[in-house]
Amino acid sequence: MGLDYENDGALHAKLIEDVLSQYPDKAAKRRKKHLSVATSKDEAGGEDKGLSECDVKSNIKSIPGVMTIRGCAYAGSKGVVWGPVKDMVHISHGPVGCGQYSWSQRRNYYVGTTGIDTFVTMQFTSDFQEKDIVFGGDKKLEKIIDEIEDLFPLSGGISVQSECPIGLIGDDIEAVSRKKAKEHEKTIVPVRCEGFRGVSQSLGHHIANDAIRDWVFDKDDVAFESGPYDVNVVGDYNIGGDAWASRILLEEIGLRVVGNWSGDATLAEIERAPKAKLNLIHCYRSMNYICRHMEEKYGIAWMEYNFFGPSQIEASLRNIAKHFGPEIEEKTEKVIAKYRPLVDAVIAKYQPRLEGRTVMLYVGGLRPRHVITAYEDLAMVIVGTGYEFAHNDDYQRTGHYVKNGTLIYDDVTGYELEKFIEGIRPDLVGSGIKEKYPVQKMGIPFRQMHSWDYSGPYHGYDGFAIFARDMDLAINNPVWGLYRAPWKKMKDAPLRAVAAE
Amino acid sequence: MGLDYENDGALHAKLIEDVLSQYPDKAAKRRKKHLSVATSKDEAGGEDKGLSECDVKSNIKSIPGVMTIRGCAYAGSKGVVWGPVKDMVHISHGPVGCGQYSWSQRRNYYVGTTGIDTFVTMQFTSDFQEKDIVFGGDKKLEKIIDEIEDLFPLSGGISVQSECPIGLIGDDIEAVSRKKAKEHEKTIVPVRCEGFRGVSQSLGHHIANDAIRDWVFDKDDVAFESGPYDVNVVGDYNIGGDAWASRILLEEIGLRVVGNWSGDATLAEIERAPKAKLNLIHCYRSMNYICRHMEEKYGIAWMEYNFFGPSQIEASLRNIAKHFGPEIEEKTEKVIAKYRPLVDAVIAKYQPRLEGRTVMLYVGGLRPRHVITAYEDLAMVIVGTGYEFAHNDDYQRTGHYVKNGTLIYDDVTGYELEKFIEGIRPDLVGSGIKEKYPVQKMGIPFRQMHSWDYSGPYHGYDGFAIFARDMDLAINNPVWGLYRAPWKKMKDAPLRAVAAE
Amino acid sequence: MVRILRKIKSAAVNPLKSSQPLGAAFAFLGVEGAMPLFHGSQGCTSFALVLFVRHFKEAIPLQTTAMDEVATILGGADHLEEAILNLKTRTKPKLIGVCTTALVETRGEDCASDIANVKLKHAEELAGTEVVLANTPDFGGAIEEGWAKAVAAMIEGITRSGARTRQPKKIAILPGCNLTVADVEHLRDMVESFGLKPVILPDVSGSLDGTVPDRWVTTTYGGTSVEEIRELGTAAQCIVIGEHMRHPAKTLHGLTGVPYAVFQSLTGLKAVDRFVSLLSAVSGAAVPARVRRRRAQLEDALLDGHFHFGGKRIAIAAEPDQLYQLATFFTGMGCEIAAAVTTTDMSKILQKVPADWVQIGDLGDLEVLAAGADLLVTHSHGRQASRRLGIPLMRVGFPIFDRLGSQHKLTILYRGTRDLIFDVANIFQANQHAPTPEALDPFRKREMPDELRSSPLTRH
Amino acid sequence: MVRILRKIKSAAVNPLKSSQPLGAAFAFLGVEGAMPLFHGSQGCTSFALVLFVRHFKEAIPLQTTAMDEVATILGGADHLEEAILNLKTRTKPKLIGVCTTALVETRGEDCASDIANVKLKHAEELAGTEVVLANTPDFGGAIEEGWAKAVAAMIEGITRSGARTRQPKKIAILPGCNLTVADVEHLRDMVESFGLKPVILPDVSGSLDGTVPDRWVTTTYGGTSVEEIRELGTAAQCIVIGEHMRHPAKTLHGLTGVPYAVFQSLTGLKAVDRFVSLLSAVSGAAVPARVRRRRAQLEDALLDGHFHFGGKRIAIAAEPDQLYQLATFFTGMGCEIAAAVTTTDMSKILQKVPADWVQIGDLGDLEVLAAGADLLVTHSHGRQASRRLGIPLMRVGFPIFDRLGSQHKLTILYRGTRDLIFDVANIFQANQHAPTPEALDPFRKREMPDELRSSPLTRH
Repeated sequence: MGLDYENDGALHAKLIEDVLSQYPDKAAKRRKKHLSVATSKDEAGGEDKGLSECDVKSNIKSIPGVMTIRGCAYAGSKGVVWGPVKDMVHISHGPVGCGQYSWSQRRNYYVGTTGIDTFVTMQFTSDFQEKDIVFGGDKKLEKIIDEIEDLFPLSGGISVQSECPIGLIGDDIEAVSRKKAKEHEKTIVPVRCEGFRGVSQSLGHHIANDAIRDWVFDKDDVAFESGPYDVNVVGDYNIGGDAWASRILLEEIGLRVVGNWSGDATLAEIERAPKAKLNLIHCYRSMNYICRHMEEKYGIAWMEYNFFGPSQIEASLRNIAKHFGPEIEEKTEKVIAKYRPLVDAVIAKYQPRLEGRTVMLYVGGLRPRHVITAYEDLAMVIVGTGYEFAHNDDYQRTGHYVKNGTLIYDDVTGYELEKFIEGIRPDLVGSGIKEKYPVQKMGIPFRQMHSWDYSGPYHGYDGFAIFARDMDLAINNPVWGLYRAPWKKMKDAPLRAVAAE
Repeated sequence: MGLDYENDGALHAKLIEDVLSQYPDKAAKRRKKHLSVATSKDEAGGEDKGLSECDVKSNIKSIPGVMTIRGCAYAGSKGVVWGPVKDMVHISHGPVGCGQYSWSQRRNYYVGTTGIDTFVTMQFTSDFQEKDIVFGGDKKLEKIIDEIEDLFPLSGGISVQSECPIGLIGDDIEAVSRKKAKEHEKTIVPVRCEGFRGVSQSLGHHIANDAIRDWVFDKDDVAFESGPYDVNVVGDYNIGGDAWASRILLEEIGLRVVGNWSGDATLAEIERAPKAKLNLIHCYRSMNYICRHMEEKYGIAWMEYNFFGPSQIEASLRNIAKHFGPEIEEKTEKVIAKYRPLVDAVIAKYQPRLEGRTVMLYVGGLRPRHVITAYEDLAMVIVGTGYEFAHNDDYQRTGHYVKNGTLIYDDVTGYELEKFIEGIRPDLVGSGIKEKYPVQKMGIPFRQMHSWDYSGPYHGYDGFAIFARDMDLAINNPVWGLYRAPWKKMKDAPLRAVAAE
Repeated sequence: MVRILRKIKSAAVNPLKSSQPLGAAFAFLGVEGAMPLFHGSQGCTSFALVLFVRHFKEAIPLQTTAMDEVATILGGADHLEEAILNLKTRTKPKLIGVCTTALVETRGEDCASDIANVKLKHAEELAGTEVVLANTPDFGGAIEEGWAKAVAAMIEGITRSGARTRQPKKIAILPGCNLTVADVEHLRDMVESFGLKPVILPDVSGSLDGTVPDRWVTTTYGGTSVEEIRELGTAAQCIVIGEHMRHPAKTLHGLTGVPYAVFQSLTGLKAVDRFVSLLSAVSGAAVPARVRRRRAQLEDALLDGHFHFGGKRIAIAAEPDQLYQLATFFTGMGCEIAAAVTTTDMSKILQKVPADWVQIGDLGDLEVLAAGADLLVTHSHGRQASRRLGIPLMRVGFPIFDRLGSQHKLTILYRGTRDLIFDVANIFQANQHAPTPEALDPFRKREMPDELRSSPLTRH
Repeated sequence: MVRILRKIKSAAVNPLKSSQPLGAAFAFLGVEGAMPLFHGSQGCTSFALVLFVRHFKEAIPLQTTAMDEVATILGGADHLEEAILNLKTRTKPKLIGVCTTALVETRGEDCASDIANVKLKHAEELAGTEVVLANTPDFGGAIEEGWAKAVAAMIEGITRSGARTRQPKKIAILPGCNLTVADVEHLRDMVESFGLKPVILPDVSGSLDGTVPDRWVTTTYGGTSVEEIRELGTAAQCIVIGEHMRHPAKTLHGLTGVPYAVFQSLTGLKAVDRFVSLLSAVSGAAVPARVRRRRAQLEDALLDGHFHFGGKRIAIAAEPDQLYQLATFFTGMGCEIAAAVTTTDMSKILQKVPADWVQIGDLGDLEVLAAGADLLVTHSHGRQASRRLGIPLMRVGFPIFDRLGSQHKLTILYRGTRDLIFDVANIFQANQHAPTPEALDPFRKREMPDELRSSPLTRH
């Protein structure tokens, strides 16, 4: 599968120009570096060759008064990396706001008894009051840890996720964590992910990775019998069951998934990770740090993969299998063959309804590139894509995915995104909840590509069937037929006098 | 317990006079016979002495254009007697109206898997069309019986409940029933309860009783090992679980309830009834016919009892026990003693909230008399009562219950009832759904005394606690404090200018 | 092309349908000072009354000729006469609406002449009271037919015939029986906002709307007045809502020449746009800001809601026009009609239902056909099928006795469509189930839908 | 006398509370052409924005000063200045509402002077744009406090002070944050029906009401205009809804002398009667027929509904004024408040809550205290407690992200009270359980309530 098409690079360049012309000079200069049009044609199978002009400037701090959709370090640590570790209690340490705001924003599915041995969808905060700010919160943190031990004795451990004030008031959460870990004989992980650190959630990922390295690895003797086909899946947060759909495939080709970071994960899975044979990394952006560390320290190789859509699934499975040799490779071919009729059926059903429909993406993590081929497997066309908080290596990786002329935007503002959408008027926008309602009000179908809009999984073969159905439901819903762009509507509407039947 | 009070007979006589003065002479003369004031003081424990003027004229046909709340023979048979027999399919035979109207109007609770072996809350009709009227419905009935056998093989039998047209078009449902009963080896009971027969649902009861006699008894060899303490509870329809609450008590005093007619009953319970030692009759009106028949034919004694409120429960239990001798009598005293603390607790809690509150009743069956003492056990006062479809023997039985001066009304019209309520303005009216909303709109608390208003049971000790709570909830709900009689409201309302706080 | 499937069984198991006289009585209840009178045994009246009361939670005027055994043999004319006279004397109604039942229709009584005789014999006594007759045997039609017959009977019996001077702002509206009290209120408000003067027949919003009257009344209070019915012929335009009201509109047209427009549904953006356009054209007035605003709110609801509807499978059992109204609403939001069951095959609207087939049948049929659906849509008696199938139930139609406020739900025009979207989307949201790892095997999952297709009622 | 119980734990487990800046931003969103600006790291803004969007399902304008590590060390004044100027240039708002967050408040920044400096320095540039400040550290108060502070800040910063000529028909209304969009719309309609001219501050009905604007706008569209805020002092009367709005009303009174009346709740027949009386007195107009009719409909709903409420045990967790509003509603219908949990002990209204005690706490506390109740009443995060306890949940307050149309639910005045009655009665009806023979043993039954009082969270 795959698709050959080229986007209208000239139009896209013009759109960038238009957008920039509205800014004051200084801001225009700054924003210009974040916007680009892909110019070199993608060569299928090319390994290292990125798009020359795809390296937009990225990971640069946001501009005050120009709201983007980025989060903060706390979001990266608590919201992304640590939050899904299901048998730990994660304390949002500081005032109540951060924890309440972010509660249940991500659909990290899990198996377990919530409130007994599992805590993902619960929310814990130290709810700082003025006195805690003035006199410091360490004593309170100690009490809270004791309370949690008392209320939730079956929790596997605790993490302390620092909010902004912690970094300012001189609290020593590391000392508290060490003391209480000893007292309760439990893992307690202090994380210095105050929101003012870094330029987006991205630094929070890094800090969270480092906390795993410093406060989890090599702490206890891990009783774990490792085998030759043990792999860790790293950076799959099990949104809508993604990790489960992926695990099925990996096990079918003969591997043993001994850890899934961090969707549906236990602390034990993280502790034993260094005993695995290979790290399979899904979300490169949020978890590459710990993989690099494990490679350095324990000699564990790591490999990226992509389980969105059959083309990438097949390529990734084969790539993974190659690492383990002929026996696994053989099984892999059988698995691929087994699912082909399913894939054919899905494509036969949905391609006629989706072919040639254009898509703009704006998401975080790896999705701005990874999902592209899944759309193309359905003969859809990606006209633009961009990341919320990518680094340059993300954009280099993107080059392999995008076609010539594709519009690329980094850390885009609401204004820019709206102008691009208005200029291109794609058939579908895939982005986040913040963009959902403005885009829909423009009369353009939308899917949330962080949370799968309460659907999912989208990984694996099963996920592809769901993905295809969801895109069809979004694009072909009859309400779009009722709808005209509101700024055009007022002229001829309302309601010409049509004779009643 | 019990209560000594006298009602304002003069006021009540005046109300009757006022009401009658509004009628044309002929109608006034007819209606006069249905309205009365009890004049002789009730003597506690008096066995046979009814109230001399309590024998209002009753069981007389209704007047066209003067709607009462009476039903018809079909209502008495299908709605009351046969409908609750849970393992039978009861076909409302004729057009769709009757069955659909009456569907789930009574809350006959049961245990069983609806649609598999139990059918009480389902509704079956032959849904006559014009052609069935013209050409007769016997063929259709045969097909329907076959379909039911096919769809519901675990049904224990079928009854055919005739609607009005059946009696006019000359169908021979008896022949169909005989034929199909033989064919399917199942009990099939034709019931000639066309709505035009009789003056109320009462004749339907009689017809339904006769159908049991003619189409169920003595049909098969009943394999049943009878014992010395076997009793049938007859005429308890298990509204809100009443029969269950009664059975607990009877079993506690050492009896075995081998049949409960017809709440939660199976066909087998009816078939084996002639093997019991005693028939305990709750709803005298609807089931006395079959008890008299069993007395005549099988020599089974029958006895009325009353399980509403502790005074009557105790008296009834002792009366029943006397029939079985010292052993049962001893147990009975233990049971009464066991429950006394519960009774005391209920009365201690609710009497202060209910004492002296006045009640008017208008119900069917036995309740216009039987529930009186339950109210009096809570120190409440019955100022008026009446029956929908009573016969003279009902009113004679009522004499033992009511106090001097109590207003008595038979088959009352909406107009009369409203005038009485307006004149007396009781603290509570207990009647049916048809009366509920007009009475409430008068600003008077109301409870449904047919269906227990989705509550219950009211029988037995447990039922007394629920009864007391329900009356308290109805009378003491704060909304009555907000409410003034609407015809008075408009004068001083709306809404004097009251300064806001 | 939708196929209309005949009844599967001779029996009705858990019938969907209520019978005709009830529909006729319901329509008479929408007239001020009216008293519906069932001509039959008193049981029918008592039962129907209870059902009305349970549905509306109001005092309902309904009377009976109380046919007894003797009358059944000798004929009911005397009972009818006595009932009419007693009613006149005691409650002084402005309208007595006679609805026949199976009993007198089976006897083949000529109630029309009976009534004509009564009127003749007691002309003076009955002055100020109209008596009209709807022939509504229980063994034909259902609520829609009864409702429409009663309206046609009132127009035939009361409306002054002949060409009249048209009042340009006066609009006659004949709503179907599937409109709630809130719908009728809202409809009037909408029409008035164009400066038009609607006369709605029947108007249940006045009579069954949950108010507390300021005095004890034994007939209906509120509703269309007899005088308004008499003067219907001066309307500039008649608007009909629901296919079943075409016949009364034709009757009016035949008598008085008032032109009519039929709206088969007023639910959904397009249908309402058409209606609003007509009002704008008839009145010559621009669409008021308030209406435009509601339209914008509906647009937003369509956007917010469509997401929850897409791909959902809906099983509906309702009278024909309500079936059409709801089925088009659901398919307009991206749903599929998994099952459509209705009461009778007499309505032309069935041909337009956006489904592969429409089954004439009962709730037993619905229960079989709905297996695997995401939502059941029918009246309160669908609650057991809902429980057995594990599929949520949206209550519509008649009767709804186990919820409060069903008459205050809006289902038409921009706002009613919006409310429907919210209601349904919230049912879906309340019944969402997260996947489990076990449910994810793609092959197993795809075999499931068929397995689901069995229920306690499917064994034929 | 109600006892106010202090927090049980140091931790908050499933917090009930949202923090102050969100409340302030919410209030600013009720002003036309406004842009709320969080002064802090961009994460707060992003998170709060997402939560707003999930609740309202609308595009929400919200901006950030994007404090980074350097600004955290050196101070945020430059970021604040840059943000204000960028906003002014790009979106030309009529109002920038600065809400401080924990970050700048912990640093002890003097944002008031910072803003004064910016205004001074860029007076010309900023002409036509008001900038007001609400000091709303996350570590104090909750939504109510933030909302009230923002309103007070707008009055202090914008309203022209000094005694003014009163316009006799003009009424200033300061609604609490517990009113929905539908409530505000309905409130305006009610006040206007007396011939009065309401100015509602904030007015979220214009800005968060689910319409589709006719052009792309980056600030709020709709809402109170800045000009209206400036001229608040000419109102004849100020009406306050909710105890937390007393402070802004006092502020207005202090600046301009406008008298105020506080309605702690507008839910329930008596409270609405008082409100209607006041409107009648102020306007000199009789109560319109439409309002009387709604009152009658409410009376009827009270009758139909009370039966379902009597004796039910209700567990509520909400902000103080909403807790009072709902608790009085429920006890007025015959319920008992089994548990009352609220966010802070700062409100005087807590003394009036009709319960034995009010617990300051979280949803973890609610889950413990609600065991055995018939209904949970709190925001969407109560859904898990509801499932674990097997007690149905009625969603109120903020956030409600898993249902559509929550802003279109009416909760005040005659109609809103009626709707609440229907909603709750229907929840009860949907959750009725028939007794089983086993459940009937009177003694066993009476021992059960205590056994029920255990939950996963009670082990302390």
